[in-house]
Amino acid sequence: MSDSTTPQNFEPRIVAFFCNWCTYTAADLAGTARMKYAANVRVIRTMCSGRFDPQFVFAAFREGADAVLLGGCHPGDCHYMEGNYKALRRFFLMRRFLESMGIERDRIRLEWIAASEGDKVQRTINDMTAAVRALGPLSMEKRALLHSADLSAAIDKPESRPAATKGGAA
Amino acid sequence: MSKPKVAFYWCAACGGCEEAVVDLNEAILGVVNAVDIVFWPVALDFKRTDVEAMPDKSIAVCFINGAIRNSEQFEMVELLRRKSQLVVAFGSCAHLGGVPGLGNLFGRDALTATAYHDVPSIANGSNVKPVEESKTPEGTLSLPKLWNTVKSLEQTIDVDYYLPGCPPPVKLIVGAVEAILAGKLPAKGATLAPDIALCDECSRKDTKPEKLTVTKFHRPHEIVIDDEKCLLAQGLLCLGPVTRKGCEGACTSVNMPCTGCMGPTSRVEDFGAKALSAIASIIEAKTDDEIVAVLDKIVDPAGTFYRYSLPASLLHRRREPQSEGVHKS
Amino acid sequence: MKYLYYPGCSMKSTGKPYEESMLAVFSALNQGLEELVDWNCCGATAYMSISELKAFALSARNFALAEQQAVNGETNLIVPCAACYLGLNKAQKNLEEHKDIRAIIDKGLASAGLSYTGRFKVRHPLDVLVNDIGLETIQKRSIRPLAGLKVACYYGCQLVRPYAEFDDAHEPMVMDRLVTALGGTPVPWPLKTRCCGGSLTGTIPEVGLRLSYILLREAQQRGCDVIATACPLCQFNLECYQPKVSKMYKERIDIPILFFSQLMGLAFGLDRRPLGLHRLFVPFDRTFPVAAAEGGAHVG
Amino acid sequence: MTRRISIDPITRLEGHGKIDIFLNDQGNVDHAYFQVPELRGFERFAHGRPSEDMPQITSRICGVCPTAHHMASTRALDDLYKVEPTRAAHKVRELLYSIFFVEDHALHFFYLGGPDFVVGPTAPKAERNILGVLGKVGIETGQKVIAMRRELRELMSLAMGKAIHPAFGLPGGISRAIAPEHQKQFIEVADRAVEFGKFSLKIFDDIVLANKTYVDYITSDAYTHRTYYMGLVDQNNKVNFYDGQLRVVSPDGKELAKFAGRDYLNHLAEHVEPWSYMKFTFLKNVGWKGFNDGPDSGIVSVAPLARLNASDGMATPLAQEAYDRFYKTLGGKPVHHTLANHWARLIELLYAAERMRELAKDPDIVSKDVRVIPTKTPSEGIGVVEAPRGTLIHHYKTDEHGLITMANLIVATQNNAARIALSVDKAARGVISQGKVDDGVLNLVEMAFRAYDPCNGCATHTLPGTMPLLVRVYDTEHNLKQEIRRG
Amino acid sequence: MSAEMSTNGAPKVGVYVCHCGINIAHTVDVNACTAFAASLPYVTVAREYKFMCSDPGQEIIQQDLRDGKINRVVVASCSPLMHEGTFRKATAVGGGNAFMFQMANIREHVSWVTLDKEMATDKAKALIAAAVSRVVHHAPLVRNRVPVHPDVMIVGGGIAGIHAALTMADAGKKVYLVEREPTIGGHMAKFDKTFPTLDCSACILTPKMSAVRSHPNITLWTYSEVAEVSGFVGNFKVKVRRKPRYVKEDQCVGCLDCIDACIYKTAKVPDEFNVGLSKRKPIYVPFPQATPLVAVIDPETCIEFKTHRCKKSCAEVCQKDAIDFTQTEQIAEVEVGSIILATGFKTFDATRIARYGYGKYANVYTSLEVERMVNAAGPTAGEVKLADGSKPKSVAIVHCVGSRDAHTNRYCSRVCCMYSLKLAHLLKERTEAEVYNFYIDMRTPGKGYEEFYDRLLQENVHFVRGRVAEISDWAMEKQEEGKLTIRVEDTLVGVVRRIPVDMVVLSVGLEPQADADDVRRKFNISCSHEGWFLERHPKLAPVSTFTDGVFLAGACQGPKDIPDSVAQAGAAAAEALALIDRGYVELEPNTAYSREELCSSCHTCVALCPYGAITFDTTKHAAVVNGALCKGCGTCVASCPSGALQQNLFTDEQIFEEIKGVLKYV
Repeated sequence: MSDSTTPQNFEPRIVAFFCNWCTYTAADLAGTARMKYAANVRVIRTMCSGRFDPQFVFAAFREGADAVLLGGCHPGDCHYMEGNYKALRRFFLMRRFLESMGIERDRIRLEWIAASEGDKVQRTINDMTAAVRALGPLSMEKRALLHSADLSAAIDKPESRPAATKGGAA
Repeated sequence: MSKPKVAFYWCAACGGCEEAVVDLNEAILGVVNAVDIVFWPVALDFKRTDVEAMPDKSIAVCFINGAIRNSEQFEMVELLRRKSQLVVAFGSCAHLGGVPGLGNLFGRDALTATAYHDVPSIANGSNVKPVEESKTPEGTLSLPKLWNTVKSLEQTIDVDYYLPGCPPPVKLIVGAVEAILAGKLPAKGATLAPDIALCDECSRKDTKPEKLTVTKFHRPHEIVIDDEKCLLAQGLLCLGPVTRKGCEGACTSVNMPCTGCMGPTSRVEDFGAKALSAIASIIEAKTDDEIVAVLDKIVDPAGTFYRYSLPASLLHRRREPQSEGVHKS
Repeated sequence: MKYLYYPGCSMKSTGKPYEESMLAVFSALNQGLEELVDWNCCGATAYMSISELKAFALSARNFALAEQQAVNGETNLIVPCAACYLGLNKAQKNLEEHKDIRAIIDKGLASAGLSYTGRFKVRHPLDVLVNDIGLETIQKRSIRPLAGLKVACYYGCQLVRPYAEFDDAHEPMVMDRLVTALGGTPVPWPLKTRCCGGSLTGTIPEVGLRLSYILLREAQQRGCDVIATACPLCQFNLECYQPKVSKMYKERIDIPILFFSQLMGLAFGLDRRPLGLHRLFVPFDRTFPVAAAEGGAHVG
Repeated sequence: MTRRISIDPITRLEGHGKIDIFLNDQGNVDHAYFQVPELRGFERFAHGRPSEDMPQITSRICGVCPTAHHMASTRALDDLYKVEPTRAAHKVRELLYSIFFVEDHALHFFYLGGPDFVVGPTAPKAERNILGVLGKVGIETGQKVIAMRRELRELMSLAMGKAIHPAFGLPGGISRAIAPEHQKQFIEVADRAVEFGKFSLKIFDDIVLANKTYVDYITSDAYTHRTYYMGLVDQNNKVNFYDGQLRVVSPDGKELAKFAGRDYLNHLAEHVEPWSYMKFTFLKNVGWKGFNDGPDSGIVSVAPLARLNASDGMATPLAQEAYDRFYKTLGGKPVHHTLANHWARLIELLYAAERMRELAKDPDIVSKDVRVIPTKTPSEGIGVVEAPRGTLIHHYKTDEHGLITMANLIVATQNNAARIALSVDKAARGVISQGKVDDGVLNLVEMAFRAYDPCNGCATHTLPGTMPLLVRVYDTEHNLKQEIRRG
Repeated sequence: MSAEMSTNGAPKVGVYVCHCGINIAHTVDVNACTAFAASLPYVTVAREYKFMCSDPGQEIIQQDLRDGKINRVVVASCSPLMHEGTFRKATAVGGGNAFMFQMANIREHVSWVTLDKEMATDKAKALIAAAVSRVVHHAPLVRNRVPVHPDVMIVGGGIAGIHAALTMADAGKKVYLVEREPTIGGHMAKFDKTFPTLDCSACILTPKMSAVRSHPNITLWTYSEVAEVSGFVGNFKVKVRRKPRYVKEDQCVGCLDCIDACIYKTAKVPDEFNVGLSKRKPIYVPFPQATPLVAVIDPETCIEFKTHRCKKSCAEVCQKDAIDFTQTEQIAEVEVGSIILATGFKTFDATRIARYGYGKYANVYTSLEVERMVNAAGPTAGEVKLADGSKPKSVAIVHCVGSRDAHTNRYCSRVCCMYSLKLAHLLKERTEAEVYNFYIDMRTPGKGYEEFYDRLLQENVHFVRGRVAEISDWAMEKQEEGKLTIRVEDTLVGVVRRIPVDMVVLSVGLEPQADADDVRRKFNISCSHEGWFLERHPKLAPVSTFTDGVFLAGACQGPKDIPDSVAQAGAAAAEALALIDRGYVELEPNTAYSREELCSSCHTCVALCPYGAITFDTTKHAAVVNGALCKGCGTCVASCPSGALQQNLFTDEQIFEEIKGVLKYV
């Protein structure tokens, strides 16, 4: 059990929210260019980073994500003029809150990635995966939320999570 | 036909919910006549063994207030769940974890360390702490097991309805009781309060600017507060937009911003996250520095946005330092 | 800003006048330079070509010493010798970019009770003079402007590439701007960074001398009074072989080769000896009158 | 071989308190322990919160006396920001605080504590509640009580936002002024409140004082402890709830100390036992000498009786009369009979009503001038008020942004905890011998601490109110021999 | 009806996993994914197929829909940006609602970017699970149609803009052509000849220019710039800033008397059109064939504007009283349905490569300067002269200046090789000098290009393969004295050569316009790294952008020669025409909507909408969303504190489900 927390073979699960016009397109570009990067990030597409609701980030943690990556257009480039500024404002407040909840800064990132920056997608995802791998699992999902049967057992020790080691079973 | 059996119970709470029932005033007499109160520790004199003796599901409805933060509370609510057809989570603490839920920012050991060691008036050289089992010359004394994590009621037992508020407004209590008596209850899991945010019934509603934006937040003690104007528009961190109505703006009526005790509407998963999103969105700032400057005036995001709902929030509690073997594969 | 000063071997030998004049000039600008205690070879010279790692280790030790000595929060290490400047920069780059190298070096330093964080920045005096102290200050201090002096500014091959960030690698200008500030006239010439012959003058003279000749002749043809340089080896090559060059190409080559710092000293009105001018093989004895203007105020 | 009697309300409702009585082989009481089994940890989770939120956060310590915490906290904020509230703000706060006292004391006498006397200690359990009270004093009196309480709480909601968990306290004043058109209502209700105070005392006269058995209860040795007493007094040493200095008198009635709340740490300390979450306050300068009374033990008592003992009288005429009569009847100061608290409480109710009337008529209470904006950088603040159940101290330290870095809360019941433990132990010893245990035990033991109106909600941030009981008697083999419930 | 049928009953999800040949299959275990999909809740059909986007592939889906086996579709294949449209259509054709569909991107986001097969397969499964649990919560939707305004705006009056304008105008559409300079013509107008045919640039361009001028459907706004763009495809509102030329365009007949009359007897101001090789007066026309042929006054240099004491001889001499010193900047606002950007390029600034001595040595020229020099209508009337007036005996043409260079621009500017050959030819022709070309590679793809290269070889122009190291004026040998010496490694021979010449031509590369970034922001489109406007798809949509209704023509999209620019201009025009002739656009239904009865009137959302689509209705006491104005960013939805606002296709529920799905299983 403990070795699965060692950076070598712990495979973090990172949920990414990308805006359709810049960052998602950039991720497609990275694909078209066959840039290889860590397989740990799973992208959820919204039309604009302005749609990013902090609830989504917390839900991702709650469902078992070890980190969350937010990607939008560079300031001034938003396809919808200013959605990314809203995202930025929420991000700053959210990150302060998450810190007070004991969640490390590296587990939540906001990156501006333009449609042409496929390489930045690659770089960002590799960096973040490495950083989160070093941090180890977050284990925030439904922790201590189990119902009566497990409750007495679940009170103090965080529950386990589905194996997320390399090639973790479905 | 016999009157429906009703029980009241309390867990980690302040007693305000009980007071709120007393605040039914004259109406309480009507209620007492309409139902058969089989269990109400604060006012009436029946005991747990009586409850244990009852057949399962023999209690028509059980109102439980308070958060769940120790083993005995848990045993008791499980018992009541077994005996009751309906369980109503009564008040913020049972509904969302309530103010005691702020304990989830720390955890048991921190709480006891402060209470029995850190505070300046403690004369506790030998660093004594209350323990579950303690030997005395005469024998062993026991205390209930204090949980590390505070929980809302629905995180420990199945809950049928929720009556929000700290404490629930008398009107809502009466409404709920009437609904139960008349058998006019909504679908299971419903919150027995209007499903619209507080602004809807706020006296300051019409003073809101068409476009609501904030350039600078103020803390209530920092400014003279206008008696009529929308508090958010005055730069006060009022959570009315996020919070269910039903209190008729009790706090805002005395110029104090809503702190969200009624919890979110049914469309919102996580009160704090939504509050955070809405508030951050309406600030007027663009550069990182400007944004940080404005937001820094929100000095305590966790305590402000999750004043009553941390245990019921998506993240539930502060993450503890990850020790060895925390993660099992 | 306070600086630590790393001389390196040349400044104590062939480059003596460079050190003398530079220190004189800096103190004339009220800029104290604290010499690095117990410094060692920068690692250039043979090391670099035989075992880079050893070269880096030597540099690293100097950095580590600097970090130890920096009690007043100094983070700048002034390195006048172009070769040292290159060597130290190269070492730092490698220590930053190659974890494996860094690991070995760290281990080595540790065994000597030293450690390297990389917080020191290698700075060339030209960079410091122009970017930190500023040409304005220097111009003000120039009470004896080098009026009418035509200078070929020679940077040499090592100073501005590949690591220097303070000037263009192909068309450096700092020295030109400095000379202008001193009241002199930098002559446009395209050989600023062309090789002076380096150590070839010792090993394959005909090649080395030819390279020197090109520089010297071109400077002379363009009517330069003096070549200003920032490298001890260049200065040595260009100055000491002039007789040989003249003989070899049957063409009279006679042009003083000064360190830029010596020119500064002259402009500042400092005495010749402290500037090491008496050590020149090709003498330079022009003097410059005190400027009429407010310059006089500075005398004494 | 010890036998154990477990008086364990937890079998009936959790989180109040629990009593374990150990008997020796002769079946006599070895020791009785009064335990409080829960902690919510406000003192810790206050850390990081904005100080201006404390009046609302700490009021959640107790929903029965939220106004007390709200007020103590607000006073602590005044001190934290070194701002003096405006005259109007000061008066409005005290007005509301007096209203709260009338209401809370009434609640206790008629709903919680009263039944013991009004209905009678030996009455059947089913009647020993407010409904029983109604039966005894007549429904219209009952409705009068309810109506009075309703009117008072309406005023509280009007001025403080909510009666349960008020919102209006701010450093340097209150968040909103009372509208002039409401003053009339305050005055009318105040007049009725004074009448109500007299009426309550009369009920006490008729039902309790007129009944020798009850008076014997009150004066019986089982309920007598010679401890120190503490309470807030004004400059004339008259009882005050909202303001003034803390005065401590010794068991023989001499002033031991008189100090500003700000100096509480020089005089008070808290003792911790491994078997209770309750902390036990004691007088530093006398010292903790275990659960014993007498001049050598630092145990100090608060709440109505203590306040009367610690003062030289009441600041209003009618209450002063009652005060004099009280001591005349019970044989001079100080009175050490725990059950005298009920009487003292009603005297305080009358005082609060009279004070309410004074303030309600004061033109200042509708002044708009209710705020002073703090300008100083906060660092430390202490607020002290008298809660219905006794002295209440809030002590905060903050960073320069006014975020709490330390919160120390010393609450009424905790000040009484040691004496309650004493009462329990003594009551047990008084009524249990040779292992004979009967119903009487339960009433008597329970009455021992119900008299304090102990609010364990306050004390441990669990629950307030009454202390239902159950006694289990085990034989030496720990077989359940006998089980009796209060009733 | 299709809508009903697709919602009837419990969700039945069909999952179709695509091999994409081996593009997906070679890294993702498609069978495993299909089996996994079959095990997911609500999934009634799970199939795999080689090419789901092929007709047979789509037919599989449609058949399952027709058989009632499924009422929701998930396709796991490439990016939705690639084929979402395809499969939505397929779903609709099969009788479902197009929006009961969700795509899992297991190619761009998985198979193409992952090495480890196991992890790739896991990731693919996760994405499929996400799509399934999301699509279960989809609701049928309909697209809104909005009409397309038939007018078009073309920005940039170079050859690309001109061609596009004429094409559209001839098709009967009203065109606004906006040009920043006082005349249209762009770079092409500066050239003497065009490669490889060597036909005269002016001869082929000027007729098109005057055609523009006289075309009834074209409104030509020169000396004007786009100030602001709002609206969306089919319905743009464009504000154009019309700079004052101080000469009334409608009055001036182009007699140019005013210029002669100017009190400046000799021209003093560097002539922009001649890239500084000649001088002009404060009142001038850029060149004789300028269109419109209307003088313009440059207030920077005009005495009247400087001193207000000029005797204004220009105004006196004008019989039409066209001179008007009081003119001010005007803002014209027009509505158009589509926009074509043809803003062109700028040439590389040669001073950035100091060692080539441009700006230091008088006889080092840029190619554009030489274009003017060899131009009969140019500053030297076509004569090639050195700074001292003499004819060069030897000329070096240095290729790839500012191209294919890590220090400047990595890309190939595509036109330099050919124009260098052209200049080599012209220089040889005009001077009989020795001409040297210094090149890295000769790049002559294109009709007749390679042949032209051959021809030059015949004209014994010298070709040296190697990037020039430096150009300097110092002499190592006698013959170098007084000359510019090219130092270069001849990589064919493998020696370093020093070649003294009289004149150097730097073949500067092409770069995006200096203000390209501001411009693309105005039009809300993206840029590539280098700053060229980004096309929607490099192959399949080369003239479209990510902003519907905005098209690209010419070098603003990347270096192009004249034929390519013209071809692309035609293509852009065709796209715009297609849009106009369809007459309407279908909007994505992903708009926000307000459940008005749940709105608490908190006003949070109103200020957040950049399009003013949200207003507060005081009678309803609710925020209302104007579906026509809403662009579907969802910002208001994320901010609505009580969840009264939602967004079609991106409801909270759908996204929460997607989050659950993406993490629940793998």
